[in-house]
Amino acid sequence: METKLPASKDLFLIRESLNSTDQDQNKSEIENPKSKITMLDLSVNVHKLMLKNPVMSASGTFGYGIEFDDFIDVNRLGGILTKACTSKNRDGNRYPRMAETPAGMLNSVGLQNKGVEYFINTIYPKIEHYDTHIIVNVSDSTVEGYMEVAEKLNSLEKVNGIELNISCPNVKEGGMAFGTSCPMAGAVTKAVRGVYSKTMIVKLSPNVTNIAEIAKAVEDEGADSVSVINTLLGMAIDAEKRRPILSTITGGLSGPAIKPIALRMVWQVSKAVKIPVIGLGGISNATDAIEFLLAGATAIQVGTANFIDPQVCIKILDGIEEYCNRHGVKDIKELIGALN
Amino acid sequence: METKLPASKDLFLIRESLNSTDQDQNKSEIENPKSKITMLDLSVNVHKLMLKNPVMSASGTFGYGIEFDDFIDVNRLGGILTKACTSKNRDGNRYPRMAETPAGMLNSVGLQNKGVEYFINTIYPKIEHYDTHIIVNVSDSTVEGYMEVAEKLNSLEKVNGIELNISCPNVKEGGMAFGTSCPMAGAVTKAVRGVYSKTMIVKLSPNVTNIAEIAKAVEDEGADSVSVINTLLGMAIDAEKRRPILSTITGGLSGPAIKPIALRMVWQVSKAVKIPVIGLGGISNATDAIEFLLAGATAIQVGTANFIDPQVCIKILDGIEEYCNRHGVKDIKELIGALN
Amino acid sequence: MKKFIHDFEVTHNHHITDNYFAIYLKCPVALPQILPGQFAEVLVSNSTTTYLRRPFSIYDVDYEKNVLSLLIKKVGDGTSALSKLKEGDILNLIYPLGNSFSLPEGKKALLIGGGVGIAPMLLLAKFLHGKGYKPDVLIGGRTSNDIVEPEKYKPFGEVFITTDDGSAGEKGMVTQHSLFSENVKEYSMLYACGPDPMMKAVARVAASLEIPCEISLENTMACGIGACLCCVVETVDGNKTTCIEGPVFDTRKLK
Amino acid sequence: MKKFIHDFEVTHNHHITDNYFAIYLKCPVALPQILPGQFAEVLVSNSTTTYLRRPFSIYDVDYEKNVLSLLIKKVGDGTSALSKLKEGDILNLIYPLGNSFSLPEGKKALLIGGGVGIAPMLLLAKFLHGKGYKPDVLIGGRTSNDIVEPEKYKPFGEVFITTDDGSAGEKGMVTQHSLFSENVKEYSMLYACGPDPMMKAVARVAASLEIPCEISLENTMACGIGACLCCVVETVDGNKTTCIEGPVFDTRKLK
Ligand SMILES: Cc1cc2nc3c(=O)[nH]c(=O)nc-3n(C[C@H](O)[C@H](O)[C@H](O)COP(=O)(O)OP(=O)(O)OC[C@H]3O[C@@H](n4cnc5c(N)ncnc54)[C@H](O)[C@@H]3O)c2cc1C
Ligand SMILES: Cc1cc2nc3c(=O)[nH]c(=O)nc-3n(C[C@H](O)[C@H](O)[C@H](O)COP(=O)(O)OP(=O)(O)OC[C@H]3O[C@@H](n4cnc5c(N)ncnc54)[C@H](O)[C@@H]3O)c2cc1C
Ligand SMILES: Cc1cc2nc3c(=O)[nH]c(=O)nc-3n(C[C@H](O)[C@H](O)[C@H](O)COP(=O)(O)O)c2cc1C
Ligand SMILES: Cc1cc2nc3c(=O)[nH]c(=O)nc-3n(C[C@H](O)[C@H](O)[C@H](O)COP(=O)(O)O)c2cc1C
Ligand code: FES
Ligand code: FES
Repeated sequence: METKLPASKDLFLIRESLNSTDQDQNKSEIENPKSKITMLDLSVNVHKLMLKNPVMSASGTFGYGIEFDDFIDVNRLGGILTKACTSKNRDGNRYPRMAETPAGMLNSVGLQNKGVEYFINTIYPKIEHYDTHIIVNVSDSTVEGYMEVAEKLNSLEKVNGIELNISCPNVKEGGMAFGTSCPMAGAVTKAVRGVYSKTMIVKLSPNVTNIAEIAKAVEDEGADSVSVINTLLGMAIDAEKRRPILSTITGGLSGPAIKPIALRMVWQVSKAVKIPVIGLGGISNATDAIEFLLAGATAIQVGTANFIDPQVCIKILDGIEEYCNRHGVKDIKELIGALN
Repeated sequence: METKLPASKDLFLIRESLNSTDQDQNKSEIENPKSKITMLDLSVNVHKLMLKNPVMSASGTFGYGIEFDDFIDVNRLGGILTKACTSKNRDGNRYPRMAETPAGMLNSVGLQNKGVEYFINTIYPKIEHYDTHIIVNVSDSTVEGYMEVAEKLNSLEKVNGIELNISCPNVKEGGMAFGTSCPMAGAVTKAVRGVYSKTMIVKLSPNVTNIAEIAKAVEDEGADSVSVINTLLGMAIDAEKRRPILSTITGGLSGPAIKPIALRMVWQVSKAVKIPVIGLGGISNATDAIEFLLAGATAIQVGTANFIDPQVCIKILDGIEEYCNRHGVKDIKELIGALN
Repeated sequence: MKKFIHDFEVTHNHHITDNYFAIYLKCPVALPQILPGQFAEVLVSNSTTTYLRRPFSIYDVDYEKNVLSLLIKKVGDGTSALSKLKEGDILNLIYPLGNSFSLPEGKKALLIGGGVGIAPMLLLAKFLHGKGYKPDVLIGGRTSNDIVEPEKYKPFGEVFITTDDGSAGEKGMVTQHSLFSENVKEYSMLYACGPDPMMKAVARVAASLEIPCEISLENTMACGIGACLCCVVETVDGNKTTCIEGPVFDTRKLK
Repeated sequence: MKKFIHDFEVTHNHHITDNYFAIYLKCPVALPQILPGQFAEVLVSNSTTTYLRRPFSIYDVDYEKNVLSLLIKKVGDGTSALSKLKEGDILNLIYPLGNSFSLPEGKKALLIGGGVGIAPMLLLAKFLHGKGYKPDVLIGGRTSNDIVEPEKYKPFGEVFITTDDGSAGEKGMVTQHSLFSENVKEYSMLYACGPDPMMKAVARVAASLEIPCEISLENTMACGIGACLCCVVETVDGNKTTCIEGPVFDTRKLK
């Protein structure tokens, strides 16, 4: 009989099935999680924005926050990304604008909003009381349009950052086109940088061969941070009616379905740039959020999951605290990019 | 009281909720579906390959067909795409090679196979009895490797087509790189065309900014057809262990999650090229298959769904027949690209 | 109106016919007031293929028992999964959502429901009756199998029925019912919910008779709370969200 | 061996402890022969977050009643959803999958299960006992709560227990049980299934004592039928699929 096996070496690749049990045990070790929370630093910095925690709501999925007041204390969030703001009023695309897909959805809202003036005069007064960062998602079809919006927002006291949406797949002109080529992404970033002095985040499109290159292009032109990712271009067909479901034929895919792609892109981008990366795409629970931090994100945004559970942002925040306590993490920043 | 509404015009955009009922009614109208089936032509042509029906199994998800003999009559399929065949033996990547994701999975098998000689001498004799098209998925890391495999397969009597996999995200050299640039995709297509005289399908990568351009590049260099799509590059992380789940960190995303993206790409490619497009990505039932045909695919492949239900290919085939009968379609070719 | 999110307990899942069922749900706290026409967004947690919540009109409310019910037609995976729920199962609802039907000017009103579109009419009939109005209820369906629980409306008003095939009530579409040839002018409001062609037909009749008409739309929804802007309908005053500014709309305002 | 795909009916879902349950499944046709160590790929259709099938060892088989059972530990969404199945529910299985344990050379064999890793040992004990062998069964767990249904093995052999905290049986890991200091050399085979560190420890002991050892691996699987090549394990003879060429492997062959 042979006995060649050295006792010290890993003998074989087998399931490490004790993990879940380890986890259970750790859980029971935390007698009083609340007492530990006070020792936990959840704050993160996205350029000059000091977020009280890394959990923000994603643009277009959280209204202006007000829509969620019945369900959660919006002030607990690290930040709110408002729905898109453009230079002029936009009606958006025609109905139907939505199609459900496996573990996700397609939308083609098309930047419906009443324009930057309306935002400043009518919406801003209703939300400036929030004790959280309000970051306005800036979209348009022309470089001049982006500049106009950014310039006008620059003076709003409670808006200390904008997110340049160069990745919207749902508008005919501009939108995603800006986000799919390095020169164009660089050009719009540079132009807006010229008129906007506070924190400028650029939201990248995943519909590209090499997202790290685009990230570097916008970093070079003055972006303070990048959001990764916007929606993936998709399509849905009604087989019975033999026609596309969306009025625009194609739309943007979001939700858990895209999480593996988003996670990969956050990982690639965070290795390629020095500015902080904000991760999003399918985040639905605290474990997802932790995965994005580990992949290299400094903060995260929750989008489509808000539709399934309007309290999900708070649950994610609580879950992150619980994870940190369970893992002995004292400062959330320890987790950023901390893959073994 | 105002009465401005013209009686003839569509008054408003509302749910057309009668559809499902219409459908039920149609169903009951078919007294004897079997009798109608004889009148239905399900055959499609992919270049010189005449497929008895458009349902094929996707490479890497169906073994060599043999694995499914216990569950279905493999001969009923339009074709079988074998697992990848390379010039030399490949062990593939280390375990773990798989991670479940929302409505999908990541794999990083990495082209494990015993090489083209082994395929010809050992596997081919076991599968040549099949009364369906055997299409060999050809992969490698160098243009010479692709050429070697294709050349050797050219003389196999029962293999009347190959699928050039220029889109595998799971090998360090070659693989996906060939599929993400027009010059490289064109070059490998041209080289293999030089040594392979039967039907040559090129399988495209979805990890690109403009898949239609790549499709045109390979069409120009002699591809007889394109398969759209291979897997999307994704990543999974184990938050508890703080490490990537796959040994290769990233892997290929497949399953229902990617269906909307695949459908969009099939639609874009089929408008851009003249050669037949084979659609795949998340197809799990007959409705999905019909959607791909409507988007412009001449035939379809079923991949990951085989893992959930090893009988799914046959169910899809039966479901397509049922759909055609219900919709009065006499020839499946009527449905190709037939979006209203 | 304040919106709530609660885990309801299924007290009864009443299978009315093969395709229709009414699900009775007990609220863990005192139910807030629910207006006729309002709906709930339901989380379907027992279907592998249903991701988004599903909107359903609130069919009936029993404030004493703290129970509300939904009347549902099986049309796809989500509704099929809901049909399988049993007593004691938990269902998460966001509610009450949307606006509501408005009061008619005169005493008499006609409530028209096509198929499962009848769902919001029960609460409306009850409500109008309670306020001293005289609601008539006209239920249309393809066959007698689509005339669901017509007896429920009897305590609140007179019930009329049409079916496409004449298997129950008068034969034909709702707008072909004899009510429309006779005393239809007595109604000071038409309320309708049902398939698109039916609502269009009712709106057309209302317009030609100059009777105000409110319909309840069933646009596809992602959030139900005004956050996604997916459910919009074009009106003379621009795009409106069906979930917040609807689902009830005055047909004269719709484009 | 021919593989089957069948819709089984749940006859009983036995909740043994908070974390462990045994689910009894009636086959619609006569059960094919099932060998100890084989497993089934189970379709979880009542969880929104479970996409792939889940592999479970076949715990027990009753050919007369045409019922097989699975012993399952709740570790995630799939197993939690399975724990909720009730009598009459349907569960789709692909089975019987994989190879099986081989027969020992001598009469005595030691069957070691850690936690839910005990699952394949019941059929093995029954099988060996039926063929005239003398199986001893050693069950290890973290606490007494992880020693699941030890009485089941009694009819087929002697049962020994260890727990990490000493709450049942001897305190310590399975390889620290007094069996290993005493008559372990009498065993002509060690069989083990359980957590990675446990199987490694058993394999090490087996190697040092020159006793053959077979373990059942639980590599993650996508297909279970040899089609995807995701479940490979490195052996001295190259990569092997755990689902076809395993799950049972001779530890001397593993790298
Ligand atoms: C405000 C509102 C109130 C509603 N009230 C009720 C009610 O009281 N009772 C009831 O049974 N149903 C009601 N509905 C419709 C109900 O929401 C859908 O039938 C349900 O979401 C279908 O889910 P499913 O998963 O079973 O079907 P799916 O698989 O999602 O769809 C099945 C088929 O129905 C079509 N479909 C589903 N929902 C819609 C929609 N909203 N618009 C257009 N087509 C659709 C799909 O295109 C598909 O053809 C209401 C909808 C709204 C918006
Ligand atoms: C051949 C074989 C036989 C098995 N027999 C049994 C059995 O008899 N009884 C039993 O309870 N379990 C058995 N298992 C393990 C069982 O398949 C998993 O526990 C189950 O798939 C978990 O599903 P889930 O959705 O609940 O957990 P998930 O949500 O998928 O996972 C929960 C946690 O467990 C981990 N995990 C789950 N499955 C595996 C795995 N296979 N390898 C490594 N980590 C994993 C995940 O990484 C995660 O941390 C067997 C596995 C195999 C391969
Ligand atoms: C209905 C809807 C509307 C959206 N509108 C915007 C928008 O106006 N601007 C923007 O930058 N992103 C918009 N997005 C994209 C999201 O902010 C987010 O990038 C994307 O949905 C991926 O994240 P998720 O999977 O968590 O939803 C929208 C997404 C959805 C679903
Ligand atoms: C486990 C696995 C192995 C695969 N191996 C190959 C391969 O060898 N060659 C190839 O061209 N595609 C391979 N693919 C990709 C599939 O053929 C298919 O393009 C992809 O999975 C999308 O289709 P699906 O969503 O229907 O699975 C593999 C996919 C999976 C899941
Ligand atoms: S459904 Fe989201 S705004 Fe109405
Ligand atoms: S699980 Fe697919 S080959 Fe083993």
